[in-house]
Amino acid sequence: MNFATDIAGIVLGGLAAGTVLFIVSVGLSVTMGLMGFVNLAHGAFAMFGGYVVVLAMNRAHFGFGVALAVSFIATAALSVVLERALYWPLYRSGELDQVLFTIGLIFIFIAGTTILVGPEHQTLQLPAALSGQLNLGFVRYRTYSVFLIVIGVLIALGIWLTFERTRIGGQIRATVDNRRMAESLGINVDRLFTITFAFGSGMAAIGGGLGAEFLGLDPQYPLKYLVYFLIAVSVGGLGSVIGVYYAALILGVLDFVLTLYLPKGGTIFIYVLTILILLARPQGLFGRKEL
Amino acid sequence: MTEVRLETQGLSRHFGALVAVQGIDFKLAAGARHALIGPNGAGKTTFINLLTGVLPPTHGRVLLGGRDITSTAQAGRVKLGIARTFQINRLFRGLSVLENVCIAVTERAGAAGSMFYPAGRRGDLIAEAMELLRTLKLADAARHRVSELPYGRQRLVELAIAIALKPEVLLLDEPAAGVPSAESHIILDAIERLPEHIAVLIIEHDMDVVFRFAKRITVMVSGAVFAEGTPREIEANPQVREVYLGQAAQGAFHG
Amino acid sequence: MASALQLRGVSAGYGETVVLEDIDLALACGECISVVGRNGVGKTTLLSTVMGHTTLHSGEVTLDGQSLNGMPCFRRALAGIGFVPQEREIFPSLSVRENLGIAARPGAWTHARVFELFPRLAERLDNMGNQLSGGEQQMLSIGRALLTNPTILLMDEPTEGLAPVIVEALTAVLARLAADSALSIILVEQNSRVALNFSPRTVILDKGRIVYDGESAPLRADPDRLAKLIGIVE
Amino acid sequence: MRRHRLRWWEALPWIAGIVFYFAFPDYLGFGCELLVTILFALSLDLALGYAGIITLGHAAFFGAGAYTVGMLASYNIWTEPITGLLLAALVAGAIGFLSGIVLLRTRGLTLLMLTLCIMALLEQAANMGAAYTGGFDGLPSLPIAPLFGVFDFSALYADTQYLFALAVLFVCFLFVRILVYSPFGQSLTGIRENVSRMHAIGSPVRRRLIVCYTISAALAGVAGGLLAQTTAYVNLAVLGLDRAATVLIVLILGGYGRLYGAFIGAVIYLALEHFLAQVYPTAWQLGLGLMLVVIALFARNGILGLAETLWRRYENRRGPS
Amino acid sequence: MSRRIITALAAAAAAAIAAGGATSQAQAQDVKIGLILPYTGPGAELSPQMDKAIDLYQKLHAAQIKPYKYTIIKRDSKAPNGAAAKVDTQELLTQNKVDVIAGYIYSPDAIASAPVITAGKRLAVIMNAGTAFITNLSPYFIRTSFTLWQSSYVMGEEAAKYLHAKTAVVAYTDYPPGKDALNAFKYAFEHNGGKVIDAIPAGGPEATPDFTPFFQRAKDEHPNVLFVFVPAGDQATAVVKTYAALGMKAAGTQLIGTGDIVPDNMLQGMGDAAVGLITVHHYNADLDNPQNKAFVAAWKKAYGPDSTPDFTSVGAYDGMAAITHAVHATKGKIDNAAAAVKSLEGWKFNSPQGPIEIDPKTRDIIMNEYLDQVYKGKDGKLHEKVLATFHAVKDQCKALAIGPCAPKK
Repeated sequence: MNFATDIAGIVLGGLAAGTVLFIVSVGLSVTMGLMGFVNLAHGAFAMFGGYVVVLAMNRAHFGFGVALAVSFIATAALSVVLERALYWPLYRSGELDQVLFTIGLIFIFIAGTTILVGPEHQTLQLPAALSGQLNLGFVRYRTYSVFLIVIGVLIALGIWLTFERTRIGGQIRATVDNRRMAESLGINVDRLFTITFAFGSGMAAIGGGLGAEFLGLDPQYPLKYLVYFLIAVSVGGLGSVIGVYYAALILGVLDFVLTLYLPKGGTIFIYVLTILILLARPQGLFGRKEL
Repeated sequence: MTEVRLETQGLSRHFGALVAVQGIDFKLAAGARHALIGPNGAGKTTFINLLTGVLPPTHGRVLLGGRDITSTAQAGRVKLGIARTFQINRLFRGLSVLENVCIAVTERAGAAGSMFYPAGRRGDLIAEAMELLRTLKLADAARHRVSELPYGRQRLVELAIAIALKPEVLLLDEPAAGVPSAESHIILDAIERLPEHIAVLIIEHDMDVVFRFAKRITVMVSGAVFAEGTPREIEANPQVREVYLGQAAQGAFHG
Repeated sequence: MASALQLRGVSAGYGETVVLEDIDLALACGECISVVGRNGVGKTTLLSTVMGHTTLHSGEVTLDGQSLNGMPCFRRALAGIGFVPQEREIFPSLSVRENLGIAARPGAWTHARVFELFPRLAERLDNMGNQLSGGEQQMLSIGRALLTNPTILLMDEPTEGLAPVIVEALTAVLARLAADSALSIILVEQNSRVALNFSPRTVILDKGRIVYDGESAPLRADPDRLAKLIGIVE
Repeated sequence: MRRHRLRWWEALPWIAGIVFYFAFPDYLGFGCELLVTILFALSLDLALGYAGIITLGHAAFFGAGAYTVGMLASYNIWTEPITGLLLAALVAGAIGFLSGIVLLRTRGLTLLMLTLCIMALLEQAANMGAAYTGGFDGLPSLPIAPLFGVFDFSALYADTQYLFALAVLFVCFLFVRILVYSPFGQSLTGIRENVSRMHAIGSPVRRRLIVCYTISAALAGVAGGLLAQTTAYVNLAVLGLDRAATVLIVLILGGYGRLYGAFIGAVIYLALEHFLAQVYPTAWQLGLGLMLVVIALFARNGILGLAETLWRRYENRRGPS
Repeated sequence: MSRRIITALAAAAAAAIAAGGATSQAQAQDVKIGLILPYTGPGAELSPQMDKAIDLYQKLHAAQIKPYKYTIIKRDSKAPNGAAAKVDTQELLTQNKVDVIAGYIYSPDAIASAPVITAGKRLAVIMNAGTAFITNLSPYFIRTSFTLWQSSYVMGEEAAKYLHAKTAVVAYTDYPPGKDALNAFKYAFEHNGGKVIDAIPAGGPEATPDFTPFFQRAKDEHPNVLFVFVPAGDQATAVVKTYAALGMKAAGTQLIGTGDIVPDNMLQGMGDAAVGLITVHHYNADLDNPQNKAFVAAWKKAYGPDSTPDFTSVGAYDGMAAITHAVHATKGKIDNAAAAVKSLEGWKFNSPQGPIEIDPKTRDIIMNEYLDQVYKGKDGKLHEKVLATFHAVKDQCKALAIGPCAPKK
């Protein structure tokens, strides 16, 4: 083991962890940037998605890929129902009412999961092809990490292209820039938000499914990782896809490096980093708007 | 020659490449009634923000009574006697009219840091606030929540808060903006009754108001002083008319 | 001629403020009018009220006989109102291409037609919105509105802050737009020379009310009367 | 301006507090928890409700106070309860002051995240210093000296603790009440209602915010110290997000920026949680969650806000007739 | 055939006759048991395993319980901060007037409740909380679960003796049980000639960290063994998977740990990655003794073939056995805590985990520890086989009087 492979290992490990953080958080960033809605329950959709994946695989014996797709659709559908029925009336409320509402929603998700599935931890068995180690030529590394990084790049690229190259992506960015002007051009911002919300929740579901292997999955999920999602979003900058991607990867790699070389510090680094970044750039690394 | 209260020397403010205010030399005499007019985007509000210390200037100085206050913060300038109103109401909407004014009176009296007696016990401050409301004909609304008043009377509260600071220099940013014409006279009457020793600088679009009120007018265009003089001089100045009709070559001032 | 847009007894402002009082104004199909007045008299508010950005205190706004009251802004846009706002409001994180494209709707106005009108835009397609000069931003703002294929175009001080050469070029473009019989235009202008030359009909606002609604020609001929109406001189 | 005058119904909470003592001697442990939460929520209300400082890290100060009392008692340095609380206030206030200087430049989500991270840092520090703080296992069986040297803190029936906590809450409440109706309190309200106007009337806004944040932190420290004394126990959880989020929810539920929001919110939230959990220990969160969602959807500014709206509607209907 | 079962059968028969004869002299006497477990919050997934064991004990031993009748009052201890558990304990004692308290999954819950137990004078049976010094905090605590010192100490010895390891890296969850595990392992390992070259705190107990950086660090240090303690749950699965994924075995580092990294009810979810792991624990579901065979069979019959009891279940099951013993020994006066505790000092029981005893000096459990290895059975499922058994292991922290484990003066 030499220094170069060490570095490679660090980078790969950090990227893999950051990737899952990105996939879950990206929807939160965009919906918060678009509507300014403080959706603390975002992690609940990730959990819901994770459960769909695990149950689909363990009980209905779906393949991993199919389960992820099913989970995306199911979660997006659920989120649309909730958005139209419950979120919608709160758009004009203050952020504190939104906090109250979304915390309540988290409680309902936790209790609902406990009642319907049970409080136990769910395990996800990866397909054989994704287990074990992969020889990358310069280093051998765990296959699933490499898989996650590749998937993460594809998803980031996909979302980025959607954001940058499609009409709806342009409409989303335009609305984040200047909502009133976007509406003045005939863009239905409410519908745009519903679509974005559904997509963001679907992505969270995929993140929940992909991360279940090492983040675990139990009813406490939405609260356990809430802080990490918020950190990714605030460090990246609201409404910025690229921002969340870089923030998640930077946090993933730096956290990885620091825990590797200074494990006695525990999780202290991630908070120190966040504090320093936010004091230097209150709007986040890539944000334009004040948070 | 009256004494100069407020003066700027070569005052400029850039926002990136944009020059919002450029090299303004301006004098406001004690007890002045001075209007600042000019088309949209001329930099009038930016100028006010520079005077009050909301924005730091890129170049130049601000002097109050001969003293350089360029680096004095906003709160410090208020203490030295510069007060302002806003183009769009900035009131404590959830509080009563009296409370709105009391907050300002208390702050001015230096009592706002006191923690251990109820604000209601400072009868002197409340009486002062009530007196002010009476002169502005707001006494009957003293106990009403600001948000329940018609907009015209809210504008009066905006004015009352500024007067409560007992300023030497009062900067009024479109005091009658947004008020239905039927109500606008109450604002104008109030402005006319302002204590004489206060130097007043008013930004206003309504020329009736300007000509009725101002003894001196400064016209700003594209961030610079375009003309200055008595109302008669300004009215007679064909270039000013051109500016207002948009027919003067505005580009010249960008050059 | 049937009136495309009509305001009846409209009083409006922002929140509780009252900026416009008792406005009556009708615009026929294909007609162009200029609205002039000093700043602060409610010109922008007039356009905002048509667009649905303000609080309507009383009165009614109709488009092709259909009431717009209570209709959200984006539906008004879809119903055929195009908007060129005062500050241009280009989306800074979108490229020129995207600024034009995101809200484009099919119709007589195509990208090609817009580029023919503003060749400069075609050269700067890949620049970001915040990298444009003032004049280019204005072209983009107009092009963006045209591509939504409106029947009524609201333009708020398009010449403001532009160099004379650009104003001249823009004036030519405005003339071409005015000649398009399918398009009604309300042009808000502080530059009365541009305004009076733009349309045969001019509306003058003062203190939130219409003080003149009639032909432009007499005003062109009598600057003193114009100055009085606008309220610069007693 | 006469809002500061006492009204007859303001005696009700305290009467209820004393009645509770006699009526429910078996619930005094829960009662202590309730009183501590009310005090904690009250301290948050000062920062969030009055000065508009949105924080998700208020447990930092609660925990600082709890550990001050806990560590002094655990190492037998200082066990007197009243002065213990003053020391807790001092330490928490100092941390509030220092972090306030750094943090109160920012606003909104940034401020929220920064307060959260400061709290997490303290939690991690307490964990790393587990040799002194007891870490996750905490400092057990804290010896708290009898009150006035006479009244022992009984472990089984929390009667002394309850009355002590009630008295502390009463004193702190009086302090907060005086504060919010004072000129200083009024200027805080001014900052919340319109900060740019406060600048424009020459108010030293940042200094006021820091002072307010420090006082709020000190009160949170008292609440934390009180928890350590009434339960004779302190562990890492006093610094946790759980506690910070719960108190925020309690306050929003009750209604922030109102003196009694902390009371209403804490009573309803904790009572519901406590009794639902007895009836249905595995899924009581469902009921609690539903209540929060319903309140958020149908009330603006919590239960007190809802009550005010209904009251005004009733008055208006009654008015014309 | 175990004598115990015969006695049990005899007792059951006698009870049946007594009941059938309708001459029951002994009025069925109600024993109220207050059960405090985290039904919500991070510990929620552990509670059902214990609840099931408690129900199963009553079902299987209805005869022995007679003539007494158990009423179990459940309370949620919520987040593991001790606060809710303390109020629960207070209210169970003062409102519900329970005769005995049981449960406590998390140590803070037991620690915070200790003064209340002492003041309330009731027997309290700790069924899971593992911090060693807890039993010092109240004279009415007895523990039927385990401490980390028991398994980790043995693992430390055996890492040196059985596995002939010279160097070890320890990765532990950064909270008291983890630190106990570290200290116990290190003490035993280094007293047997090994050297702990690095001790890595790997995150907290609640959120599952990414173990890769910690294990990467361990891998780079090339120890003979990597000793890991994490709380049984999501983290255990992650540990095993990360170990396999980093290819540490091929690099010459054996993963060892307490049984927490291979909890019975999650073993199947770990897949082949777990095969070959070596752990020390006091229980696994494959233990080959008659009590366990009966216990597991009854469990699977009651809760389905996919459900498996684990060490938390056994702690609860043995706790119920202790209560039953005390109830009978005190002739139903179990609310006399001093007598109840006295009856349990030196109490011996043939548990599914093997013979156990309550240490009369410390009121803590004395139990067997097993050196286990995971293998893949013919049924395609994962099982554990016992490589070595260590009899009557005491809590070494108290035996060695280390730190807070030393009895209070």
